[in-house]
Amino acid sequence: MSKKGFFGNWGGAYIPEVLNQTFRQLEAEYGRARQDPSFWQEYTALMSNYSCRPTPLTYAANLSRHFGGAQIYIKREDLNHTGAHKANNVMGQGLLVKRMGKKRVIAETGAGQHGMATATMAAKFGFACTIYMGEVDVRRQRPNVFWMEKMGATVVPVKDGSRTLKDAINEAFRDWVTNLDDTHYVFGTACGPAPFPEMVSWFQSIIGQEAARQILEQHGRLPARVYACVGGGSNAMGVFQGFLGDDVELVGVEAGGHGLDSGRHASRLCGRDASPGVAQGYKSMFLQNEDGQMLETHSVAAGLDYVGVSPILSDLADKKRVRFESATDQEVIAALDLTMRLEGIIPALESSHAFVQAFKEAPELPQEAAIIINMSGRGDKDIFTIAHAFDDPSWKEFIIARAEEYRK
Amino acid sequence: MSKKGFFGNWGGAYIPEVLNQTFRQLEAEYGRARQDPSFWQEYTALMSNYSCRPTPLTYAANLSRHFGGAQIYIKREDLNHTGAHKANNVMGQGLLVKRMGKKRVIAETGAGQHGMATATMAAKFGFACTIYMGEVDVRRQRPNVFWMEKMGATVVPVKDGSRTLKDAINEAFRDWVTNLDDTHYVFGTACGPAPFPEMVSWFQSIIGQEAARQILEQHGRLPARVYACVGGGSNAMGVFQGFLGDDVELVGVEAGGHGLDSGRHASRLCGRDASPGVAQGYKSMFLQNEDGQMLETHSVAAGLDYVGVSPILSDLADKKRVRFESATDQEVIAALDLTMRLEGIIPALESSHAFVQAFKEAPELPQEAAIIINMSGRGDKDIFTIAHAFDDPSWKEFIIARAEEYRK
Amino acid sequence: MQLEETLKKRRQEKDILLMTHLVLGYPSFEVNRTIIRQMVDNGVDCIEMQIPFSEPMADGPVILKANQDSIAAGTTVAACLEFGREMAASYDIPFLFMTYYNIIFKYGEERFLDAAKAAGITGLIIPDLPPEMGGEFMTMARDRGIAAILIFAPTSTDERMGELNHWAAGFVYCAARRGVTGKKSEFGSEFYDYLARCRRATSLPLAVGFGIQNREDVAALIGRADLAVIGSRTIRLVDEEGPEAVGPFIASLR
Amino acid sequence: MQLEETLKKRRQEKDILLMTHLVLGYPSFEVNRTIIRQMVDNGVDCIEMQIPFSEPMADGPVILKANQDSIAAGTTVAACLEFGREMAASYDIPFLFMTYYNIIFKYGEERFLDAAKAAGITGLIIPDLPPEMGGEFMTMARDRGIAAILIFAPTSTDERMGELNHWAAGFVYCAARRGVTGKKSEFGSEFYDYLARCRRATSLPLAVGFGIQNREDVAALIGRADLAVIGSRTIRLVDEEGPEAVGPFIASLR
Ligand SMILES: Cc1ncc(COP(=O)(O)O)c(C=O)c1O
Ligand SMILES: Cc1ncc(COP(=O)(O)O)c(C=O)c1O
Repeated sequence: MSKKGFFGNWGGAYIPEVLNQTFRQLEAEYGRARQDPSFWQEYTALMSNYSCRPTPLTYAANLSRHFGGAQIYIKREDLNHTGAHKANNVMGQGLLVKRMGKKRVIAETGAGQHGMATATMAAKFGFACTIYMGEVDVRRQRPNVFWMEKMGATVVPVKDGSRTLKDAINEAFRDWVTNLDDTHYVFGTACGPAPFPEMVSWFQSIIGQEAARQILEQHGRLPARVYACVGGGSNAMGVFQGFLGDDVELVGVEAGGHGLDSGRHASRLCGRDASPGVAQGYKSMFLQNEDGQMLETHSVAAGLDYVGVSPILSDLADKKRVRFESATDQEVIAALDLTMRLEGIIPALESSHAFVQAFKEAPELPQEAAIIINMSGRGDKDIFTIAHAFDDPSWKEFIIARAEEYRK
Repeated sequence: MSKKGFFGNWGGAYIPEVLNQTFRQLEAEYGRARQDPSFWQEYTALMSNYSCRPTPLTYAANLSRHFGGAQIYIKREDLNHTGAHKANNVMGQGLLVKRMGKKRVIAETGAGQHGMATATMAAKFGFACTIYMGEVDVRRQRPNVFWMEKMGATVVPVKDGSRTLKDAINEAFRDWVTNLDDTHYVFGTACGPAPFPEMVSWFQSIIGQEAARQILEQHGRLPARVYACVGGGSNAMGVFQGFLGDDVELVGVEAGGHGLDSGRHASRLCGRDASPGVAQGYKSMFLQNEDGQMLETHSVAAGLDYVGVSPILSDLADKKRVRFESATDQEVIAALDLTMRLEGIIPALESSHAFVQAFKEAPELPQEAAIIINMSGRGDKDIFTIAHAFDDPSWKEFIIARAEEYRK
Repeated sequence: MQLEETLKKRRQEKDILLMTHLVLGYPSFEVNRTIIRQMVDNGVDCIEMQIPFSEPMADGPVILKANQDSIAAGTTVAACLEFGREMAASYDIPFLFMTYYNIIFKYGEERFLDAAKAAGITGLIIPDLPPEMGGEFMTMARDRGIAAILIFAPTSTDERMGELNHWAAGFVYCAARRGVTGKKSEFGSEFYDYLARCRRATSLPLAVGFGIQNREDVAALIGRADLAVIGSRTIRLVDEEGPEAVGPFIASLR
Repeated sequence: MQLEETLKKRRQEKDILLMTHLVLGYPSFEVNRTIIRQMVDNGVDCIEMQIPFSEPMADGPVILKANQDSIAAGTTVAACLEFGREMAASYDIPFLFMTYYNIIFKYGEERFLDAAKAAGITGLIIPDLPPEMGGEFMTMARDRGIAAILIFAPTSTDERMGELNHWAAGFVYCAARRGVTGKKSEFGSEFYDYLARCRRATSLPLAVGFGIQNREDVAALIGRADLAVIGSRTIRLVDEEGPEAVGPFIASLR
């Protein structure tokens, strides 16, 4: 990262003046934490005692056999407390908030996963907590709202714009500029104004550190390729950082939605619909129209359904260090289905995108080669979306019967 | 365990003659596995690579401060793959099934947790799988049914008797006596005919082994007390075994339902409603009437809603080695609420029973003392039950709105 | 006269004996009475009366439902004992109780045996009580002249049959196949081999149960077993055609 | 004449100047025209025209909604530029564009500046472009005689104000408080201290915005600032009472 928070052409901190001091404080605290080896120790100790780190790197014997090519390993971020890699970032920022002496945290959430993680962290650290969530997402993801509220957080449905993730981010910024003295905004992915992209990636690098050690222990050498889904880019950055300096091909998989030509997707780094832009505080590739107005995006996976992408990934794309692919909603459901049946593992819809691409490429690799799929989260949180996507008739009956009871 | 599978007055194997050889084979295989140190190694390796063992022993700083007495530690079985301690037992039995060369597994399930775990194991090991589940439970726990089916299992709704757990067990036995040559019945708790109570407890002892080591590392000495909820008794036996030989008080918490005097509970070892009996293949304390007919039981936690209890626990109760208490549905909801707000942790309704009793006793213990609560599983699987128990109005609206969509 | 003797004596007069089964209190004791009368009138040699239990793990759907309906209708163990007494006093064939062990355990083993004895019951079938668990109880039964009837299964090895024979009394119940009551069994050469093994393992009469439905099934057992057991078939018959259908059905079997 | 000069000149004639704000294309360009005429007729000294952006992160609910409705109604950047040209040609007061950086970035920085220049626009307010990010752009603007207006916030230290002043042109926009547009600000001694700090930090005219609602608010600024900025208040007025209410409202402010 350059002094101004750029990675190649991308990044920066396009923030309202009122936040200037807040960002200086954050940068300073983050800088001190990075210099201080005891901080990372405290962080990993917390993650091992409260979450379940190191998470396993599971050898997927059945999938490997099924595809008959590379040996498939799955990095199990689903086994984190709250069920996804989001916990890593959130707990790290929680420690920083404690250091800064702030008493309140806010966050945006799309799928609800980052909101859940933040509400959890706030309960654990004793912070007040407000979560901004697009009204559409509140309606789609009611279970997560329920848990956030039970954890003591206030969930604010955002009724502006497309009423999804990007609007929740805008609204969280509006809160922040109002309450900056006691409040920290826990950004949920490797986007946003500097130092967030780098800082979030740093906390997530725990994934790659572990995975690099684990693959050597288990497979005896580095993997040929590493796959991760890319929403904002935090889980991808997390795992990729374990292999950036090595001869390992890194593959980011974006949401192909109904297909790259359909206009209904969320692919920023592959496909032709995105262009350079500046929004939500950073410069990167955005799905926007000619005038610079952001477009509506689509993905079966709420966590990938976002207009922007990490500036660090935009840079790695420029440098051809990471290859970007996309997976359609349909392919995602098929890969999820196969993984459940063959391995007894339920990847989140987001994570399933990485599985799709890995499955496409595994057969063409030799059996001595290993590949790692970063399973960013578990899918059982997505019962409402997944059962819906599978169009399961008994699920529908179940919901209708429940509703009957509640109507009485 | 005596030669005939008794623990004091309790246990045995009251099985139809047709199963005699099957049990001999199982006992022999189990005996060999216990003798063979490489078996336990294979088991722990599997649990660490596929699940997330060792699971952490989380220090609950906020709860400890809140109650102002003993230091509270939580053993995090919720972080297992599939979200509960059930995975331990199931994976262990899976290894035995492989050794026996059988190709199909069956299981009963109440809450769905053991069924989920078994379906998962079957997918992983490539076994055919049938899960028996009371029709009432199928209706209550549709999400689990959905996942089991997606994992490739056949879920059979049992329409006999009270259409809950005990009936599912009977039905699984009926399948077993029919298909014993290629089928293993993966019993879900430390009950049933010998060697199940001992064998299931053995697999679950991984919990106590870890916890004993962890509390010494973290607290410097043994805990004063260990709390576990008691359905069939497997998670309790699992954690207790780490401390049986030590000066540690062990507390099992049963389902108090609407209260011990209400007739609507599932307390076998405390309360006055249970008496010695023989059912489902073993002798223990059962909730039954004068004639020996089993009674309907009640608990907000489906996994504790069962007529019998582990014969090993009946024996430990006789010997006063384990103290038994009960927690009412109402107390359970309050403890769950507090734990979510203060620690950002969501115990399963079953596990919350253990929290209730620990919370009652923590204040009376000195601050130097530690207590361990075994958190047998996570509660987010119970969204339908918990949101219902909290009588959450937005949850009801959400379900009604979803149903509207499906009705179209 | 003890059960074994009685059966052997009757067997001298017939190729094959018939044992029937019913669930007490299902659909009612009143109907039980009618059915038993018809059974006896049509030449049944021995009747197995099931005291219902809430968890009949070895029974298939038909008998399972009968157990549950009977309990739901209020059938008690005391009423079953009394009904048994009435039947044994009314008819000159052996009456047995079939039930699960918890019913006896909860009633009290000795107390139950004494009550059964007093009622004139000559044998007990307890499918979930293998001799390893019930040895003492079986001895107590023998002491009172009540036969604790044991079961051979197709999965029983010769050695196991030997062990079982050591405890067996009255007759040996040979389950025709794996599985629970109520499904048809296939009688092939494997089955006949199994019956031959049973025969070699014991000098007691052999009863064959599980899925016997008609005259051919019964005929196939002649020379290979001593009793053919008609189980859920009669319950289904009563459910479908009423108690009066039992007599003609029994008559048709031999 | 450059913006700073124009304002200083006008200021010599009045205690305090008025700057107003509107969102282009909301509710329509037609209504924008009516509103601007009334503003000018009632003595407004400078008008800030917001080119709508889909993600107006520094704006409160009223302006946010106006942005979204305008875009939804089809407002384009080209149309905004053309409308700006028309206004600047029609009235003899300075017109500014206010927008977010992406609108300019996407249009092309130089191309945008040239177009603005050609349209007669004299200043730009870009709330998400601090000088660290926009230094080069600010220089390009200055080269074309367009003022890139910077913002002071209550959280800005004296040192920071110094840094900002280095880049500032036209006037300095002093945000009256933390938070987004559209809420009432409290004018207490802390606020006056802040304005005094602002005054010391720059020789440019000072505009004060965020929540100015009425004659008292405006009066309170006399002697402390040079421009009072009326933001979302007029939008709300138009929404509630129609465009004709704007004239009398403006007239009432001074
Ligand atoms: C399970 C899971 N994976 C991936 C993502 C995408 O985020 P990122 O690209 O920052 O990893 C999300 C976002 O909510 C998520 O919940
Ligand atoms: C989370 C959880 N805890 C506890 C239990 C009770 O079982 P046991 O007493 O065997 O641990 C269950 C059973 O389903 C369960 O799901």
